[in-house]
Amino acid sequence: MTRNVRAHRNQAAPPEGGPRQWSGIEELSDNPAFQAFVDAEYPAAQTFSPTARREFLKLMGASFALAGLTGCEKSPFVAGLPYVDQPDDVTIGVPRRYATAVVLDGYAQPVIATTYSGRPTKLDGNPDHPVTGGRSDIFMQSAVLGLYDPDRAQAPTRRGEPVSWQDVVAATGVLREEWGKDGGEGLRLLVGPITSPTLLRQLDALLKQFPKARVHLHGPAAQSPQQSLAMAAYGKRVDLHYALEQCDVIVSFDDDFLGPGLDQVRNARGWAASRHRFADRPGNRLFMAESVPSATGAMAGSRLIADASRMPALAEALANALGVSGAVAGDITGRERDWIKRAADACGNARGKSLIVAGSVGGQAGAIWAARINDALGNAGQTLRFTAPIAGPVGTGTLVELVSDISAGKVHSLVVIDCNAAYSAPGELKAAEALQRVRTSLHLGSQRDETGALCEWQLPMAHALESWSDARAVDGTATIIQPVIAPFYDVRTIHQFIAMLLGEIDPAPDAAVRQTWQATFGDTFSTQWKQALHDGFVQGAAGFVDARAVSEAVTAPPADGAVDIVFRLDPTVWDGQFANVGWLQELPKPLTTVTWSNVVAIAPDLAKRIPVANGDHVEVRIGDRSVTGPAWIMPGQAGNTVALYLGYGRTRAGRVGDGLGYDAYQVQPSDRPWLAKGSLHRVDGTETLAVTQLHHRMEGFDFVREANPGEVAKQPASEHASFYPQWSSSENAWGMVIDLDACIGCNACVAACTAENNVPIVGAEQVKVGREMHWLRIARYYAGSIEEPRSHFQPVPCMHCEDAPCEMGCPVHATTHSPEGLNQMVYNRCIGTRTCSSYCPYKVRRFNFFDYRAPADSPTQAAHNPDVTVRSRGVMEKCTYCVQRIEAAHVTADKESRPLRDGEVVTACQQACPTKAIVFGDTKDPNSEVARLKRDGRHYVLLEELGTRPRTTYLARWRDYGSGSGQG
Amino acid sequence: MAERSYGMLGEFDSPEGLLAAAKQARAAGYCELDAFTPFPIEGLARILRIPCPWISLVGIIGAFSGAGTALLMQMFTNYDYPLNVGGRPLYALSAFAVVTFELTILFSALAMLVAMLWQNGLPRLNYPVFAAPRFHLASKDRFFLCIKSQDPMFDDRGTAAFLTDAGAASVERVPP
Amino acid sequence: MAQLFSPAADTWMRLFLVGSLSLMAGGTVGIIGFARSAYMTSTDVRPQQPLPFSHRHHAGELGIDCRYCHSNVESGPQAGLPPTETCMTCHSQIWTNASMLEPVRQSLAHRTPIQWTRVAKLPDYVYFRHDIHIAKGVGCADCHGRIDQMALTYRARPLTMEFCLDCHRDPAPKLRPPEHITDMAWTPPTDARAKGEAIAAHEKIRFGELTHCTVCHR
Amino acid sequence: MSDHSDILPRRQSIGGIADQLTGIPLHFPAERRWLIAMAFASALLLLLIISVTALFTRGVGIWGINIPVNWAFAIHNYVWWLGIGHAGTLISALLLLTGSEWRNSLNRFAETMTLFAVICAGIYPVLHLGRPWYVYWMFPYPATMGVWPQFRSPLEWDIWAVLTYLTVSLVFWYTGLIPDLAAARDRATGRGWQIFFGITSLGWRGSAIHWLRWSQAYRLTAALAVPLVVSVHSEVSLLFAAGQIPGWHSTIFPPYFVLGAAFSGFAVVAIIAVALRSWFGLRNLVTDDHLDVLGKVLLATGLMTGYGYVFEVFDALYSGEAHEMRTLLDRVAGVYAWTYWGAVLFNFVPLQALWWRGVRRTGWALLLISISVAIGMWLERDMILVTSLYRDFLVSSWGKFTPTFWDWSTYLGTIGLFLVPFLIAVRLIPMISIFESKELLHEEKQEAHHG
Repeated sequence: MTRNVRAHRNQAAPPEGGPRQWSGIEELSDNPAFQAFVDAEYPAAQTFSPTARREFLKLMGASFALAGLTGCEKSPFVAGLPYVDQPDDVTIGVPRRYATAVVLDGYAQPVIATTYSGRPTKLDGNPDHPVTGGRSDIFMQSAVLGLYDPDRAQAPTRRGEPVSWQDVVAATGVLREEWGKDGGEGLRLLVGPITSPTLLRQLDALLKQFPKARVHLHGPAAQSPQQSLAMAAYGKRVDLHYALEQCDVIVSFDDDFLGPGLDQVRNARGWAASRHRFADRPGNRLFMAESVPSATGAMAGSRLIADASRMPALAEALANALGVSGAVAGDITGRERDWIKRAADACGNARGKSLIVAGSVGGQAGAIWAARINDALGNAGQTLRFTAPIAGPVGTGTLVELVSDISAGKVHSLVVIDCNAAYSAPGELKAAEALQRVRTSLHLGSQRDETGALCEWQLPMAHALESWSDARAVDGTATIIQPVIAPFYDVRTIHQFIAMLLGEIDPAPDAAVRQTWQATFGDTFSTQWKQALHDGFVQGAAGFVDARAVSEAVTAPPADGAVDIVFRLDPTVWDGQFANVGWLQELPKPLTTVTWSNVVAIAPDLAKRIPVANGDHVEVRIGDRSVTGPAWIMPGQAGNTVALYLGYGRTRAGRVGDGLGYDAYQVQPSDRPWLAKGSLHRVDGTETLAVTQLHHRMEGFDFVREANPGEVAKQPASEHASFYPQWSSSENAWGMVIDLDACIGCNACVAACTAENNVPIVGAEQVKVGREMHWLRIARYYAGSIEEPRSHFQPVPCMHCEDAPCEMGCPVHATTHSPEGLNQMVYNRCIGTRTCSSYCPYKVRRFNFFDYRAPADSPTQAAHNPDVTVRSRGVMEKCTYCVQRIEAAHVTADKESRPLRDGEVVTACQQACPTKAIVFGDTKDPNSEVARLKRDGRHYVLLEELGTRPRTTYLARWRDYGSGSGQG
Repeated sequence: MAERSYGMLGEFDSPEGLLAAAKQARAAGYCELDAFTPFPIEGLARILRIPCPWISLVGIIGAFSGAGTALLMQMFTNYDYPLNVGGRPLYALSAFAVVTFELTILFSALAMLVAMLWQNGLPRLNYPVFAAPRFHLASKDRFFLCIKSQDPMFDDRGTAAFLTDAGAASVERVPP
Repeated sequence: MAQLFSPAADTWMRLFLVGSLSLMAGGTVGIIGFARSAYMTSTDVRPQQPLPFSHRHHAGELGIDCRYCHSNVESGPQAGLPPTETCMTCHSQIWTNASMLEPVRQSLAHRTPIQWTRVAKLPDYVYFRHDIHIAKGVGCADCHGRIDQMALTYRARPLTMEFCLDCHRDPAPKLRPPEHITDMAWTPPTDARAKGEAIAAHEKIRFGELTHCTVCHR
Repeated sequence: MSDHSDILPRRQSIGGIADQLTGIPLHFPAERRWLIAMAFASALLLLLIISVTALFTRGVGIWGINIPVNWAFAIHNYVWWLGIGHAGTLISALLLLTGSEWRNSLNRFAETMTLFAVICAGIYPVLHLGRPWYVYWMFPYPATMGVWPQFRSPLEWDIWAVLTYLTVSLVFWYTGLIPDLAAARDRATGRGWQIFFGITSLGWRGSAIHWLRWSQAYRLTAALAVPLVVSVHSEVSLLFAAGQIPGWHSTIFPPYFVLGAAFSGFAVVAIIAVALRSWFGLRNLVTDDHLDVLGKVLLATGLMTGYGYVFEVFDALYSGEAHEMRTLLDRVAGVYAWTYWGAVLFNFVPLQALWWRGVRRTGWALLLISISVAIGMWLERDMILVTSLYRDFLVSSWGKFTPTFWDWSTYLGTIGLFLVPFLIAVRLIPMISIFESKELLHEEKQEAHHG
């Protein structure tokens, strides 16, 4: 992996570095010769408006080929554009990688960015980083598409009219004088959670200049228990850090710690590490009490279904069972008692090696009981650690206060920084109306979103990949964010903007960041700075602090008749900020496989009572506010609990994200944002949801197998009997093993595959007719009753069968078998008979029923991986085991005349998987990881009876201790 | 000899009449005979001593060449660019059987059609007998016996008389 | 009834039958041939270039090594068109004001690339890598022909899949020792196959695996 | 010997038949009805042209197909048409060899029907391609790519089978047509007709030696055509049976498909027979006896197809293979059970009426039953295809299929593609074999004469 140490100088317009050639292209874009070339290469370009055209030209790297599929026509002559001066360290066509970070809710997601001729095309976790260890989640994988979002704000506007940054500077100058008069009285800043040292420093400076100004914090994720509940449980502001890798037993009260979010990768890695310590039994036990099914619940060996409002009572009951003083076992049902007994026993035997976690719906009571149990078990400091809050700023006001101040007329200037309050504020606050009442408002954001549209000034913000900035990861490790591409719109970074507010005229992009770290690094700055840019992070996480749980005994509020309404952030578009990212919209939600919309999740028997079916519209009423959305019957959901998913119903997200789903923020109460009481009833209207999997029961088949702890034996290598003579295989025989016990269904692999292999987005309508294009689907099965099912995730890529039925069916040799055992798909030979797909027993092949390619003028073209052909209409496609990576590795090895090493070829899905559930490698090498797993006791072959001899095989799931061979 | 006619055409109104006449002609020693009928008449060939045709032979040859072509083609294509298709054998005779069978039939059928037309000297749009005024009835319900002029015993008057005696409803001379 | 057709009609009919049959046969052969014609493979044209660059002069007469300008060829997939700077290394000294070189000076002055027309361009779905071919003993001339004799550059080989397969099926006779990679005049020795197999063995070229699809198509 | 023991009424002259049959093209009797039919057919053909244009410009996505059901109407209409195309050759060839005299009045239009049905079938493999403009890659020609077709693929077999079947049917049809064209030529008065028939009849003059060679060629071609017919639909069935998909992967498929093909084919023959004889007043040639025999054959093939149904069930149960049984259950009780029961209903229920002689000999009754059979077989093809694909092995890949407007328009369009040339053929060539009818009549007369 080549890290560019000199990259930090790129944007200061030095002669060399990846991004340099970008500006080369920018200069090009007005050159008639180049335009002629572009018109020849991309005829669509002629139809653009001048501005669109200019952006487009900037986007199209000289070496960027729009890979279409043509037959054998007369081979054409096309233009070739050399550099004017080629950077010494640039090799044309060879990707370059930079260590940097993207930002989610203010926290750094440390990444390695892969760029081709200056175009970032793929982000993966930074392997050296303590948090990700090279693994990633769907948000990290998809961040690159945000860069090429065609609906990004591209130039400053004032009341919708385009203006220049000079105008902005002028205007801020005037404002500063005004603020200066009364020390910033009436000046307010609205920000999301911030970990960036530079930004915090700048804000402090700003507050020093204008002492009466005030900062308000808003962000749906910022209200998560890690901030607010910890206060209640420990009496001081601390962040909780789970050391899952050390846990033998985990008990969760509706805390979906394996689910999507900031901590997912870290928690998943930790959990998997302890879970798979032994070959013959699971390394830890997971008890989950939950109201709404979640990834964590699916992984739990013992899962208790209880309404959200029951959580505090249950936590208290467990505390009681473990002898925590003051805890009384309230009235709990038999099933609950049984679950608590087993959990208590397990915890009792794992003092200091267990962990009790409580989710947001449990409220303060839940959090406090969990904290006290952990103290009682001596887990605090062992499996549960504390740090001072990673995210700032300190001493801020809330959105509620801001709105009331505005209503009270105390605010005349409002600066909104990367925060979409107009959309994501609880509906009852009427934040949008409040915003409009402010005299002067400035909005800095990457999109002209709901908030930006309401503000007087909308100022386009640079994407993390084009910014100089810094941020901290969830463990407090700081990353210096370096640009991997020069901005191709007229944008500024946050720090440049704050610097303007601080009075600078034209601040350099990296000045503020350098200033911060100069102070930190002191005189060893230059070396440390280079080191930090090279590594992608600054050594040193936040130090641990001690914390004792408050000793009060809180009793849960008595349950009443009303329905529990649980608010969840959407698993793929999160709080709504990703609504315009096609990749994430088309990712199936882990447990429902719904795409392009959110749903109102209700329990099966509640659905029977109303009655409703999937897609029927239901109205959820909380207080005097109500919202209507499509119902989804969620097997295993608590009978009296309804789940609403935030992040949809956006109106100014862009061409992709507008008008999808319903807006749950409308009914979210500002005082209890995660659990409310309300009612639900059927209203007119039904819609067809775009789901990728229609049936979820295993119908008595054993697609997903389960093994009992301690009951597995090493498997002898079985020899396959066949009438056919065996084909000779070359020195590598690629294969894949997927551990179903490790798969948490997080979709990171699917997102990574989409990014790596130019998998097209087809849209809701096509998904509805069953034409989604994902090469890798995560099959989701239920076993057992619909009220209390056990749910499984099973990633299904191409099996690369040795005796592949699909190959036999192709009349033109478009799909054949390689000596290395790959089931090859040759797009440019395919004529689209679809016989291969008809014959495929696993139905892993995908077909371009229409031309699904992005329009030639779309910036998303630039996100394409040039090493993978972009498929045209009428051809079949499927998982290739990332053959482009295999071949690249071969070339490298062959040039050094040496065999490939184990782990030298890593597929995109494998690379992304946070739990190492996917292992790829050479099955011929007996010492390779994949070969070892194929000998594992839990190893099995999907649909083995068909004799297709797949190269992709599975490891069975562990059953919980003592659960016998119950469900399966 | 330009005046020499093609032959003498005798018209009969039933197949039986034609057959009888043909027998007599043979008995009388005529050997250059031909008959024109609306549908095939059983026994006529024997009387006219028509040699057995070799269409069937051509058919068999066609069949074998078809099978050979198909097999060779499929073998060659797999030899020329050997590719592992689903682990199946490179020369999968069982799979090649279908195309082989089809081509066997195809070649054989075409060969026989061509052979039939070739032997019959068809297409032949202009032929002397068409000049005979009543010949169009040969495709309706009349049966014609023709004694060709290259027959050594042929002479216009004598042959005409003979046909009339043989019971021909009408006798006409076919111009060359 | 009278004759419907004149005797000539038969002649015409036969002519027609024979004619149409031979037309079909000829047409098929013709098309197959045409697909390989210089026209279809564009091996017959010297495309218009912004300036009349002569490989014959530079590579032939001056004997500049290919890799001096196409510096990418050993390290990356593409050989790379030389950046303007490379031209100017010499032409800032010699022919400094030759009108022929105006485009080069313009390019440097305005920092806009010289827009060449690519002579050897493969389709987008073909992933050809120069570096590995160079590393394994495939000479420039094998695909590009006698560049050193081209006043104006043209496509010397058809660059069809057939052409690639021809070598991928049996590389041995075509391989050459590393020192001769850019040698235009190199001719295979009499025992080319033996020598080539020696090279292949040394370079660990996997015979028989070079013709499977994903070697070139992904 | 009484009249109706003969298939053809003896009270008609050999010459009469010639005039009557050649009269149909020469002095067309049913101008108005023909124009109406032609207008209707052309409308359908236009629909096809529109559908295909949409298809080629936008892609197969305009159909309802998806993953897993990526074959639907295109393929099952292909099978259906090809099946219909089987009756012609069967009637002509098989019955010629077995010397069944009743074929003579039916074989000509049966064969003509075959030709156009096969053409309708033949276009589908092209239409259903994702990139139809590369269809020529399925033929073995020395490409600059150096790649050849893949001869283990049933789809590749299709191309050869269909083209062979089309060519051989054409040869057989034309060989039999030559003498009749000659007859028409000799009856023709208009110069245009004379030239047309003159050239197409290749100057046939009914010479004894020609007749001899002709009959040999004709009978041998027939002998070839019979196994060909059987092979073609067996091969088509392999398109499914070669896959491992439950409900397809069965050895019963080849005979099952061939019988089904004959069944649907005979039904369509019956439809045309009844229609033509009432249009052109051919009751003297297409007699009630003919319908009677047709009815019997229809009944027989129908029952054999029914056996296929029964065996399919047995096959699944006997296999004991869980997926097979689930698919079987799904066919009779699943979402698309209506296609299964629809097929059973239309195919076999009205069919039973054919046990009664009276029904068999009534034109309109036979017509209705035949139409029902045609529909039933269409449903069967749909059932076999969709119910197997939409739920195969992995539950997670189960899908559904809903045909779109374009699915239907393409299908109806091909009916136009069938009717238009057929109607034209009716105007151009004798729709009943003239010389064979004469031959038959002559034999009958002789029998009567001798005793």
